Amino acid sequence: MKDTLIFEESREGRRGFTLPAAGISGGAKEDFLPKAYRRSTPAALPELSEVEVVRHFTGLSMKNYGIDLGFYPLGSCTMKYNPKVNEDVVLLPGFAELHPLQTAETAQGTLELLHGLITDLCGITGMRWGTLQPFAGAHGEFTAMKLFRAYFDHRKDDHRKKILIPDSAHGTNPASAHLAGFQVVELPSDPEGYVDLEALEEHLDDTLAGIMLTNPNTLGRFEKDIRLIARKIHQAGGLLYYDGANMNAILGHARPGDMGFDAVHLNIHKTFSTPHGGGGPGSGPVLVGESLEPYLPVPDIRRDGDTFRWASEHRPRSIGRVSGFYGNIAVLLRAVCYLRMMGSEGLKAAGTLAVLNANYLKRHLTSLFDSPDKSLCKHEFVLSAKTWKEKHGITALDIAKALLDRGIHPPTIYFPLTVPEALMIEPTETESRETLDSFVDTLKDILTTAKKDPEALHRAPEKMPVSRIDEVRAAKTPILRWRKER
Amino acid sequence: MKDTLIFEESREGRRGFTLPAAGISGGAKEDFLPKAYRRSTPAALPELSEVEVVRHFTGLSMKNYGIDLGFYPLGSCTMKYNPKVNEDVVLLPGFAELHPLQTAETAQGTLELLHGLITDLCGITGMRWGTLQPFAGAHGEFTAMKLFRAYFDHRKDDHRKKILIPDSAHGTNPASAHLAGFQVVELPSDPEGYVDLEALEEHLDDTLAGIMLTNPNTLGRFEKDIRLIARKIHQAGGLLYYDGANMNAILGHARPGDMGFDAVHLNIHKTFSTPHGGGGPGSGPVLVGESLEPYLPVPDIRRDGDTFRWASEHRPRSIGRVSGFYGNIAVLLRAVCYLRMMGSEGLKAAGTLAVLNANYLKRHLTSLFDSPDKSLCKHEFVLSAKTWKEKHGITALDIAKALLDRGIHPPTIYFPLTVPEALMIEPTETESRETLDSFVDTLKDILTTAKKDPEALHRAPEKMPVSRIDEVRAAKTPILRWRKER
Amino acid sequence: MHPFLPHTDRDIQEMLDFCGLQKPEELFADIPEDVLLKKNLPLADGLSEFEAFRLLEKTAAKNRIESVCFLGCGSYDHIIPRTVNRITSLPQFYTAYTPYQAEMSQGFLQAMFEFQTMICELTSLEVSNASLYDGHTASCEAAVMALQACRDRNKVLYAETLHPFTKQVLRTHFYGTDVVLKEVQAPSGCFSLAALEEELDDDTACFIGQSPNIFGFLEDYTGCAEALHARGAFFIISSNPLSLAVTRSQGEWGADIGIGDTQVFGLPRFFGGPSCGYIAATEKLTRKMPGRIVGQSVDTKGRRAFILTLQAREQHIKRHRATSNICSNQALAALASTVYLSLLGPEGLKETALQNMAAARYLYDRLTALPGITGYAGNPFFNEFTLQLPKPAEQVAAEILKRGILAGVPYKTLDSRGSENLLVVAVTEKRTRDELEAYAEALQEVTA
Amino acid sequence: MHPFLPHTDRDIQEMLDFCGLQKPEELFADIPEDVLLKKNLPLADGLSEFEAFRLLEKTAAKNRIESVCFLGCGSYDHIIPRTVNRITSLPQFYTAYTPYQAEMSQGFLQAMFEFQTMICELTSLEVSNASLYDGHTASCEAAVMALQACRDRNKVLYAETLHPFTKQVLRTHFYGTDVVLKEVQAPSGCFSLAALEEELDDDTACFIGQSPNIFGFLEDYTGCAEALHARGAFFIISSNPLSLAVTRSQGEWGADIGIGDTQVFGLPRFFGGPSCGYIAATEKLTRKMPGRIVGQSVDTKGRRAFILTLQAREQHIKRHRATSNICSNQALAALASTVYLSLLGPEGLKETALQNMAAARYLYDRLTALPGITGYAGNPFFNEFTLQLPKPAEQVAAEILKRGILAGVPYKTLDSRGSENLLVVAVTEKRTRDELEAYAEALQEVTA
Ligand SMILES: Cc1ncc(COP(=O)(O)O)c(C=O)c1O
Ligand SMILES: Cc1ncc(COP(=O)(O)O)c(C=O)c1O
Repeated sequence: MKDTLIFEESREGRRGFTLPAAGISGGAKEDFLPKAYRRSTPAALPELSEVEVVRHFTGLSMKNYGIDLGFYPLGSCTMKYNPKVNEDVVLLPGFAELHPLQTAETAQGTLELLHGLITDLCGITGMRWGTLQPFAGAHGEFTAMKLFRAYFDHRKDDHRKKILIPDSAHGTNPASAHLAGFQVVELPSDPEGYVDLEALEEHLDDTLAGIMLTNPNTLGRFEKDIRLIARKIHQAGGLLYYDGANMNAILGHARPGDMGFDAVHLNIHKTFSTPHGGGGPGSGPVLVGESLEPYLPVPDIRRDGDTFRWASEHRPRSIGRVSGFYGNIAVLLRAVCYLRMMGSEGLKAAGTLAVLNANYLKRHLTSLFDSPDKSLCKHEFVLSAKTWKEKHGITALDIAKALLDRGIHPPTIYFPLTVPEALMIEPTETESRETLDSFVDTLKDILTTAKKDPEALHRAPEKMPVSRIDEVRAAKTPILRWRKER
Repeated sequence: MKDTLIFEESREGRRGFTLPAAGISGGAKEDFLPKAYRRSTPAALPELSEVEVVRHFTGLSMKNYGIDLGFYPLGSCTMKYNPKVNEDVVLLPGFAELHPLQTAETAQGTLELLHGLITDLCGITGMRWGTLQPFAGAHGEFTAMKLFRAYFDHRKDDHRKKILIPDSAHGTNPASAHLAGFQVVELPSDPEGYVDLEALEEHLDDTLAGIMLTNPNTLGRFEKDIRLIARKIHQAGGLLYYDGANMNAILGHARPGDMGFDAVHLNIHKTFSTPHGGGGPGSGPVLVGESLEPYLPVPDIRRDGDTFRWASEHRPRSIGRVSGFYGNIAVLLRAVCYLRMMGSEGLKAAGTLAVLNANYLKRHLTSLFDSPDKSLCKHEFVLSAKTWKEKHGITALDIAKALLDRGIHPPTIYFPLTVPEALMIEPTETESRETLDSFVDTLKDILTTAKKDPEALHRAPEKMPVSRIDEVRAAKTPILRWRKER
Repeated sequence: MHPFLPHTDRDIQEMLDFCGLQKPEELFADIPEDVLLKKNLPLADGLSEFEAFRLLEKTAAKNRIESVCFLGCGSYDHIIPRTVNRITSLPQFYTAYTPYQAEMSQGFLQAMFEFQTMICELTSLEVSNASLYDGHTASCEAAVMALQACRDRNKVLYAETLHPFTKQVLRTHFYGTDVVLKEVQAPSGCFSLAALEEELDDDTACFIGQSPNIFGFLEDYTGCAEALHARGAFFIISSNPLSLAVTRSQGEWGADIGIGDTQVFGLPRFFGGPSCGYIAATEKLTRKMPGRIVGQSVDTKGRRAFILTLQAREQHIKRHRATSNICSNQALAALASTVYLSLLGPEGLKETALQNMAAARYLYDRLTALPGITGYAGNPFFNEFTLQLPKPAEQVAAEILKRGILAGVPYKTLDSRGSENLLVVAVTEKRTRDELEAYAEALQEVTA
Repeated sequence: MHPFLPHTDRDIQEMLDFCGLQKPEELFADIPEDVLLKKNLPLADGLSEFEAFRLLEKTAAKNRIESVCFLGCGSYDHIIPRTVNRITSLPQFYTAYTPYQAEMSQGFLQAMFEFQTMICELTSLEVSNASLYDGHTASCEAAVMALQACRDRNKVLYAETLHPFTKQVLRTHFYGTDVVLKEVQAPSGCFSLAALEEELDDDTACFIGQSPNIFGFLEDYTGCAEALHARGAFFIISSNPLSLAVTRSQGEWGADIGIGDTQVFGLPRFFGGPSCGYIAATEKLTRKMPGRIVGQSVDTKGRRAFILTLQAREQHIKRHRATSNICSNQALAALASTVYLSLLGPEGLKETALQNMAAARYLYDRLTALPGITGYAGNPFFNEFTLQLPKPAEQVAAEILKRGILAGVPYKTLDSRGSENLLVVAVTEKRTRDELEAYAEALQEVTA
């Protein structure tokens, strides 16, 4: 396989695509443009024929891994199977060619589906209404924080700026809260990731805006005291935000709304099976309870009998728009199709089997890493390679790289930060028992090698297109674009 | 990557696809079927979930090579780029969902295109009319032979059973002629593959049915005496058939009709860019001159003003139907799109550049294999590794296998049978000069290794999922299906 | 520059220079003057991708596609899992050539080995190949196999209830050879052993039957294999392979060769093609098989590996003595069917077959209860049946089409000698109850 | 069994056994009784793939898609090469997660490095990231960058001619913070340096302009960079990147940050998303960049390799002190744009841009020649312009829609305070001359 950049394959004068001859004869000139408005240096884009472009990117695809190639137990990411039909759905011209500024009368199909999706997501989370605008999970978090702000402002409680976030939380939580204008206070958690109730107590004052939690928590445990926590926060005048990245665990079994949360974001690209696309696009709808509904972003979608329309006038206290148009619609439509196929029973079964798979794996694996732990987890669990590091010099990173050579995408590593040498494993419900068994065997094999020939693991990966990459160099002398001179 | 067969991945009770609930309540029973008509042993198909099926076949795709991955200079096969738009065209519901037994009135779009395609192919080959029914090149050959038969029968010349075929011809030529009821006589050819005119002379008697030729010939040379040959055959009462597999060389530059051929088959999956699909589907239309037109297969497509219809009544002497319906329509539609995009100029340019690429490569390569040969070739040329075999024990097969490891599909080897250790190279026009240059470098590198370390080449391939495969064992104790017992 | 032609003007000039040439025309200096084409090809000017697509899109819209389709007779409107096309669209599959270089083609070779296994399973026969052109031409290949297996015979019998197009293809195939084709009468619309025995003699190489037959009815082949084998003739059955999920298979009827078309397994109708012919046979016919066959072997390290095998049968070795002239086959279509069968599995396929059968039965009962409409023959059927209408079927179908329903295939359009009042109706799992009711209503109105 | 759930009943039982459990419910024993959901989720019953697709297909048909579309304002109807979707549909790309494991993700990482390079080239700026959500939110990220780069300032200026939705997103973004947003007036519909200078002070962190602006007109930023830089403020320009093929780029105007949306590069309209935001900046702002950045490095054998870099900016390291909260971005859309740009190349892109410009100019001249219709502002434009109509634009557009033409965006639908007679019209290379003429005719009739 060639290792060249597309720019290095360029030859002056090649074309990979041609346009219809211009209908406006003699029109295609720069003359319209006064000199001052003209570009002076042309953009050095590559020049290739169609087949060369196809080969370049098909070749790149061969150097990439996706769920369709195998197991992807990336904790916190819910890498479940992406149903193929969803990809066809969004390419229907009725969806793909709809312009965002068409009138609502000409977009009834999509509006109906989006309205139905909000309804379904409310049903799944136990909330009242929501917005589909946020483009990703972090954007949903940020949106929810703005809702908190508006809520307090409207109550003239604008001194409430403190947001509590467990130390095990995903980095986007503190970043979103901070960027939304809040002060972040880190809450300690116990070894199983549960909220430290005593520490919580200390913060229940009138500067408290609220708390950002995920449940099951980052270690995959269900926060049993959640109702108590909710009561305490509410009594102190604060609000509760639910990070929905872990929602897959409790689909059909429990709902953030019933736990006492005021706002929820969902990761459509995790829980609802839409492909992650190598980093996005995702979608991060926010659902809220009664208290926050007046502040939801506009435009909202309203149903009047059989017709659907954009509406803003009923939301005078709205925080406004969070997305240029209405979010990642094509991602949301995939989720609509997924929900129609799963239905109420299927979705609950997905939750059950996601948890079954996690517990099955956990039973197999905890004894390899630590003292056997027979307690229940939910959709994921976290192992620590601390002992392996101490005894054999084998880190979580080494284990991850060894997995690459064995054709499996590694778990999330070094997250949460509260667990040393963390390996965070989330199998999801779409994996078969055989896949889990073979993962166990593979890990055992790696750990055997760790004892016998630790060097072999330090050398991994050896079967990938490249071996370990110098991260430090990348960050110290950043090369972030190609240049001809090089 | 897993190496299991899909049957070995099966687990009882899994399903990869579900149906809508049956609309006919209580209906889905076997009761309708009297016992005597029922199947007794179930077919042991595999049982997998959707993601498992997707992973199985995506995994298999990773063990396969296609044009989209790189150079494919497979002589006689015209492995040119397959434009992506063609794949979308055929999936348009108007094409994909059309039933072959719909009335002509409801199939006007497709009939119009097919009629236009015959017209265009006649223009390209210089023939009068044709049929699109044949499913592949060999099927086209067979069809043409049946036309010959009908022609002679109608002239009561039914003792004419002798078909002349050069010894360098593709194996399908003699096979098709023989299966169509003719007696095959092999014609010797000279070292450049030209017809031996003296030998030809011997066969010009009243048992002669005709000759099957390709021009440029199998060695990539243009048969300069073609008009003379045609005159001789015709004078002897015979007919000429043109194997269109080599048509790419002369697109826009010369036409079989003008050379004197009576029938032509085209390989749509070669000359007209349709994908080869790992062995098919292809398409092998047959175009004919005046003499053979009355015998063309039915149904024919006729145009009446602006409407198109199936017609058979005007062909009382037709040989009948050669395909169940009307051939590989979706393959033909891809060719229609290709021709619309290339147009008259583009097609001619394709011919020119195919020949330019071949001559450029030939210049580079002949000196490596034999005494430098500066004569013109057309779209392809044949090298012989005879000297390499004698001197270094390196065969054409060794060179081919060494190319695999270097990421290039090898040329056709051991064809034509008239050239020892043949390597038949056809670059096609869609390859860039850089690709050709790098192919030359790769071959040079292999030949250097041949001298220094011939064993290394015997060991090749080493980077493929498997090394050389035991062909003899496969044929001696054939295992042609999976069985549970194994 | 054209997007499919990577040559820049400079490339062309430099490459010509290297070849010792000045102008591109010189590349064709070896073509005699009197053959060299001096005018332009009579083709329209080239279009951009966008224009070409638009044009074809508009032309496609001139076809009238109806979502309620009861047409069958060899091409059916089944549900196609979306995954099938996703797999066949993988570039490593669809842009590959025939897997001559086995080490670089293990993916396709293995898939074809799996296809062969599935075909063997469905037909209850031992050997299959990696596809033929279609179900019709498969009958020719099967007959040739039989003829080659008993060299001294030249008679091929076939059932009157064979698809008329298959008969036509057979006639063309053997036209001009010494093979004699003979039709075995089926006056009741179904196979009759007595009629077969009347034609059967020591010149007979084989008998080709079809079940479900062209009228949709399942044939009763009791005693047929015995009768043929006793005379040293081969028994060939062509079957819609979906029916094999529930009905007695070719192997179970004692056939030597099973053929048919896998269009029903995940292939769009495509106005008739590409579909994919299948063929399977008993082990002793292995070396008479036409077309590509994939075999299992080992590589130099003893690992399981797949390769095209038994090539000694094929034309590039055997030349005119090859068992068949077939070279390119329908590999990608066979891959689609392999994916389809993998997704459905045994239970899914059986359920599909049963749904087809139940829906066809339901519609048959509904329609034959209408005044003046009767079923054409008495045998059980799978998902297709034939009605005797009180009016010409073409006329009835045209009327029903006005209601957006493709009512079925008027038998006369297949066979000009057939009765004009026969309509062949196919019902798949895709048809909803509402559609069946709408059909019944329409037929009632039209024939009233 | 459900096709997405591979567990057989036996699997479930054996796995439960292994976990020391009897029933699946026990897996949720840790959920307190008062939280455990006792009823079914209020969702419809599950459908098969076929039914779900049909349902969505029918619903899609309730949208009214017109092939003649003059709508713009941030989403455009351009020609999309068919190859783009073929590449983004490759499973190794679309089913991958963020490339955390670089050795297993070199394909996507390299493609993003190429994307970054292309964005730098187009904007004439030095550093780009691997995408943002969209062009609107990109303005927030850019403003945050500027604010972070001059810690003591809290004022963000933006042009009145910014897309009203961008303004709304900015307002929401900074709501509840101490950042002050201030609009720089553009009474003539175009940027005015004088107006900027009026607002510019030492609290100003940046000014955000847009060119082509919301009315389609190109802004004249002569002197703007100098004015801002003299006050220590950053200059941010949002641009339709297609316009950059011919018009003066952000870098060429002296901007510090260039933003926009690559929807015009190979992305369907999709009712607004996914599209793909881009951001590029001068080198000194590198470590203030939001989102993922791919860098070039070497592996242990010295081979060139790509990896996510400068992660110290990101939330998973910096937590609440990160430069941005962005985690998932629009990678696959960025890949589509990279493929698009690779296919078109510099010449193709320029030709596209010129065709857009010429067609827009032609239509503008045609329409403004009609009685009662005038252009809204005087600056040159790219492929979009605004008309002052004699009637409310919504009414005119509704009338023209009856003729199958989406006439443009009534400005008032973007900004309720806007004049109701303004219509923003976009013309792309996809519009044929006939379509332009038909539009002119329709507008004449409707406004007559
Ligand atoms: C727990 C948690 N919260 C939030 C996020 C952020 O989601 P996104 O990447 O969609 O912005 C993630 C993503 O990894 C996550 O795992
Ligand atoms: C010269 C020649 N003739 C005929 C054929 C047969 O064509 P097909 O494989 O389409 O039957 C081929 C195919 O390789 C060929 O190269």
